[in-house]
Amino acid sequence: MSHPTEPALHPDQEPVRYLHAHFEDDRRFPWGKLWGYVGSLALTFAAFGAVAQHLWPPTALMTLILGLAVAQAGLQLGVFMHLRESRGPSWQIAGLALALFIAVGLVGMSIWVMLFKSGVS
Amino acid sequence: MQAALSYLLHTLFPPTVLRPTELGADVLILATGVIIVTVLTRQKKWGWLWREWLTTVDHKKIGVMYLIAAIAMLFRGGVDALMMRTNLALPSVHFINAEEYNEVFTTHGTIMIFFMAMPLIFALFNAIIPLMIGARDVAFPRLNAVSFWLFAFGALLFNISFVVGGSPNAGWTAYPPLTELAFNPGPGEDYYFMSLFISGIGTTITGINFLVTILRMRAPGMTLWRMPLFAWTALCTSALILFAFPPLTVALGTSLLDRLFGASFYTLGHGGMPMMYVNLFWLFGHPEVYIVVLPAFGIFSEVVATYARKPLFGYSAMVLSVIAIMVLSYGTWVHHFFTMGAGPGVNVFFGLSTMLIAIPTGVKIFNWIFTMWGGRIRLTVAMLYQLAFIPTFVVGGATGVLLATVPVDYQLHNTYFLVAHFHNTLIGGTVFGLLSGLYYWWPKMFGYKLDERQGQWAFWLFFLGFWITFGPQYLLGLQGMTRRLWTYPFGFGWHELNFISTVGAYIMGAGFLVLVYNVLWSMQHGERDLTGDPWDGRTLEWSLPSPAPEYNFARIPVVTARDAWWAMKAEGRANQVKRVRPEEVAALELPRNTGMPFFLGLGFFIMGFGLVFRWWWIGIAGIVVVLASMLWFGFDYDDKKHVHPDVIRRTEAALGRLEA
Amino acid sequence: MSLPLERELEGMPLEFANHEESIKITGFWMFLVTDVLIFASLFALYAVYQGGMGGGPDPAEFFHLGPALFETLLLLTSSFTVGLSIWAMRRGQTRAMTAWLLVTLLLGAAFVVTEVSEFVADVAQGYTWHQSAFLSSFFALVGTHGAHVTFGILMALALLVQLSQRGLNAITARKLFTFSLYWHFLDVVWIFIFTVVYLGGKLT
Amino acid sequence: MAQKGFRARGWWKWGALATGLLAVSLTGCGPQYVLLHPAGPVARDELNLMVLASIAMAVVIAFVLALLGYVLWRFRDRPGNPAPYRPEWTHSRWLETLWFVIPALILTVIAVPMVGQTYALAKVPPKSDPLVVDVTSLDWKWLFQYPQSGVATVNYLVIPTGRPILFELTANSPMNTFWIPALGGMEYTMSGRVLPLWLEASQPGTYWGRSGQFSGVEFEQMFFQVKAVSPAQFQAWVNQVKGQAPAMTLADFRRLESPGTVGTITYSAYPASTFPAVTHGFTLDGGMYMVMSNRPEENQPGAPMSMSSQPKASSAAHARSVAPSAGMSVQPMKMPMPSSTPMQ
Repeated sequence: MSHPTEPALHPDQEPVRYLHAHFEDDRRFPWGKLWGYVGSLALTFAAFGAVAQHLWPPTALMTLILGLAVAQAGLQLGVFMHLRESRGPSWQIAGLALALFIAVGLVGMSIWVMLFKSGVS
Repeated sequence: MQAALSYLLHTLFPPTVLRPTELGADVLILATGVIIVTVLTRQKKWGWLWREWLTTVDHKKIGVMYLIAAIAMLFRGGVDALMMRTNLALPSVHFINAEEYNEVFTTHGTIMIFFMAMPLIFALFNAIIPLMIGARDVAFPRLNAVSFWLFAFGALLFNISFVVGGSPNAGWTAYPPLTELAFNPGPGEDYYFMSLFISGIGTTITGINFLVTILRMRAPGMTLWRMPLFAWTALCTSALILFAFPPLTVALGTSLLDRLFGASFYTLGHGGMPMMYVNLFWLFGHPEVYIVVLPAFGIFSEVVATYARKPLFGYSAMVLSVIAIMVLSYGTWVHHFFTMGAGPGVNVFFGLSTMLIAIPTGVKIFNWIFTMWGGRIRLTVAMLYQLAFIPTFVVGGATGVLLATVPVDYQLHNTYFLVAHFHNTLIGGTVFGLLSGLYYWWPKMFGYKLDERQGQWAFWLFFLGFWITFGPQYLLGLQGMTRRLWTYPFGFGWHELNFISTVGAYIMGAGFLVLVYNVLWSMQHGERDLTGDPWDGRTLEWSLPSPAPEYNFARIPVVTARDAWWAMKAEGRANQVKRVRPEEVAALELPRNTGMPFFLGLGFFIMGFGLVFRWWWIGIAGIVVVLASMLWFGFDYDDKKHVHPDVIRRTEAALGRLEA
Repeated sequence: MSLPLERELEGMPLEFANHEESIKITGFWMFLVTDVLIFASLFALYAVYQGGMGGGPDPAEFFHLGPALFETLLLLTSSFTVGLSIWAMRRGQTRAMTAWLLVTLLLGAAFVVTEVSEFVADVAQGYTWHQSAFLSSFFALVGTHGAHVTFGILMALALLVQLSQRGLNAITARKLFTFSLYWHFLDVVWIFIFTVVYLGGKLT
Repeated sequence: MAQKGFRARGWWKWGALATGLLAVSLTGCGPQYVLLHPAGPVARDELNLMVLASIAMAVVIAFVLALLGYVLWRFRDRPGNPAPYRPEWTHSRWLETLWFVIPALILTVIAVPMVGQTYALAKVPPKSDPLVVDVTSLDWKWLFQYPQSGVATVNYLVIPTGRPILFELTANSPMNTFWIPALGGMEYTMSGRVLPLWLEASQPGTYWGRSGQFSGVEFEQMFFQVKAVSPAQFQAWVNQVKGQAPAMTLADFRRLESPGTVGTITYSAYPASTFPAVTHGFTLDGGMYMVMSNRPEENQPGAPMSMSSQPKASSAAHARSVAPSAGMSVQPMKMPMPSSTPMQ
């Protein structure tokens, strides 16, 4: 079909064999989703319990529950959000990665800037 | 002596009773409106206007509408600038009063950034990007129209503030607490926040649209590393919009909640911090600088390669530096408020990050110069803007490094040095770039060239006017003149340089008039572009007829190299693209025109207007129109029109591109 | 040049098999990217204003963990059910798909009702957003999320109507898929609201 | 043909432009260039850094201009141009590395002292105890309070030479910046915060200060005069004020709070509650701050945050000047004249 000198096709028009691997297999029972659900419940209760029991000092606890939240977000993205599915490169992964990088910088540096450590002593 | 002169000036320019600005604007708007309505009615053009333009989803037409709106806004912002400069020409001039001056500098900044630079960029994106990457349209043609109408109605809402109720008057940055209800009870700031909120949604949609267009709709073979630089900068600009406009939306939204619904985000008595608004605003505001300047970098990269007849030097370095600028631009925003007292740690961090961003910019400058090295430089008007850009922008960048040097910024912050600096980058970078792009792509957009000789006149007036205006302002900064002063007394020694600066501003104004004359004259007498490739171009848009047919490409080209069209011409394959065999033409689906985007924008406009005046029922009516338009959008499955191959064959035959 | 290997497209989910619809999915992801930044900005406001009580209540006395936990469970479950809806859609089981979508919608509605009643109770106690910057940023953050959920419910309703009119095709499949992305995303945002605002509020 | 003729004209214009700019910049030595004539250590340090950065940047600008001019002249599109046409020369790793590294080095030259200076300027020199001046920007006037001696001034400032002055900045109005260009850089004044800034005058003289942050309709009036005098003269001035000027009452302060302009005023004393001592943290009661609320009823007279006279709506009136409240000892506002001549 293609001329020998014809260039590589655009990703969207390339054979989708390698892309197909990204798509979720929907032929069997959705164990993954079920475990994802159970896992997210477990993480939620873990965070809730840790705070209700005042398990650790506040700073350590905050770090712990933030860690649990990040884990749970990863779970949602990985299990439920079909993150890798796409035709062609998964641009959404690059977009989300950059968004998360900037979002973390935005929140963290805003807090830092607004501390007003003016420093004249 | 000075007292006498002061008295004379007062007599010549008495503290005004009439407001020339408002009155002039009223008369002008009314007259323009009457003329437009009369002409349309007498020519029986209302139906044509609706069918061909107001409901269009063709990216090329949307580009033209952006262009018209942007030029109109350039005029408005320019008149604002001249009013300011007139008032500052000599000490104690009361050409306009302080209130008017405050409104004028606010609208000047806001209009130039949001309603002139942004739409002019989108005009070129719309007109060129799909052609350049070998696509038939943008990814979301209807959303493209939505973007335009949100911008247009946002701009309209902003501009009617001059006529109805009062303009915003707290600067284009609108810092609280000056913009809080208690200090600013009039509707001006509501107009500001509301109109930017509305047009900001439109801009965000544009960002998504062009990002996806470039990522997903390139012609076969056009890998990212074969993309023209303008497409790269459009890609990065779109990404910047995606990340930068949300903080602005939140800053504007929270200010609106404060003003309209009594929230306490920035009210001091309730624990609010105005600096948090400033923080969010510049989280948007600094990337915004690159949103408006990166496309200019892209334009220059195309222009210099074309007119030097040489491929862009250091393509990979250029692309990487664009990406570096994109990422770094999120880490520099605090340099807009080093003097807030955030402490040396914060200031040093952001000072260093700002200096860091100068490096990729420097790389670009040298690459442009070395693109010319070993080339053959044709001094067209587009190229003149490029050549004017390099020194102007280098000076702007150098003074930027000065301002990034934290202790120096303590002295220069908010002075005329700063004013000169950012005009150097925004005019020298963005405006020169966009003008260069307009001269370059004008034949592609409209089918005729702009007259070169008149263009040179406009260029020299504009360029010299620019330096006469802003060169002295650096020195005024060193004399301690701070920005946003509506007048100043004798005795500071500021008047000489201010006078020169005002003269320069009028020269720039003359340049604008010549530019407009150039366009109007060329419309009648300009050289028609029958080849589609008047400049011996390098990129795919020049393989198309000027202007391109509605479907752009009868057959999508296959790209084999960077500077795809140049390579095709060099390999003698131009006709493979320029000629199409009848049997190669397939039926096409094109987006169908729709009034939905117009009504969506109208709904937002009604909502905004109602909320500005706290006429809640009008606001709710606007929201109902918005929701109804969105529902219409969701339920409209008949959004395509089918174009028969015969139609395409006929069109191509008429263009002389169909092989017999 | 025709699209190569139509055969390969078989087995690709409906919403991706159609080139144009697959582009819209990319676009929707990019919309979600902007929403990440919207919520990041609101989180930044909240984080900075956490101490800005200005005479209003402080976080520890203001928050009730019970309803927040209940809302979390509702949203987590609805995220699961919308996932099942997509699973059913890809198997072509339209009845199951619709049923799970309906369950999702009802759970979402329950979430909104719980949240609104919480807000009403707060306001009845005099805790309005006028009172302090802390409350302003709280209501803005949680309220923006709630508005997103409400909008999602409206989207799902419109989608149900379209599914009943047109059945499952590339367009409706893409719309359901993007709806599910939206819904999961709101779940992720809520996880952070629950953690930072409600649980974190108890730590201060 | 037209192009050729134009080119000749073009060079003319470039030359004229350069000459004009040079001529203008040669005037940059007069006393009105206040930033170039520092009168204190802070301003001097800042100027030194500015000079260093300017030289570095001038080198860059000159190099780019020369290079651009040369390239433009050598590779112009003219029949018979002997310069080689090399369209295949599209990159050079060596050159690109060079112009990545050299700007980085030049920026390092600026960055290193910048970091040091930024931290150094944040510290008051330990040599002596600084004079504390509490600064409040009001709509549209400056209030200066001297907690160590109890005197207060409006719209002018008297400071001793050779002694660091620690300014404690706050606002009772929208933000302003406090700036005395001859002495050093500016800093925001904002309600709800006290920000420190130190400056020092090394020689006696009359300087001027003003706000750099737009703050409303009378923003232009945010000028003040700074008189730097010898320590002995400063002490004499304080004693004189103590003996002769009236004391500020809370009612006086309320009048100062209300929007409007006044001339210069001197007070021998002021109520302690009109400026929050840094050591006491920040209190929002007592009406010290313009505690702004979006609810009009909370802004009525008598409410803790006095809002009795607000700036009018932007659309409202053309009368832009708000008359000073009655009862305030007002002298007509005199525009301070910049001067770097030492006081006699």
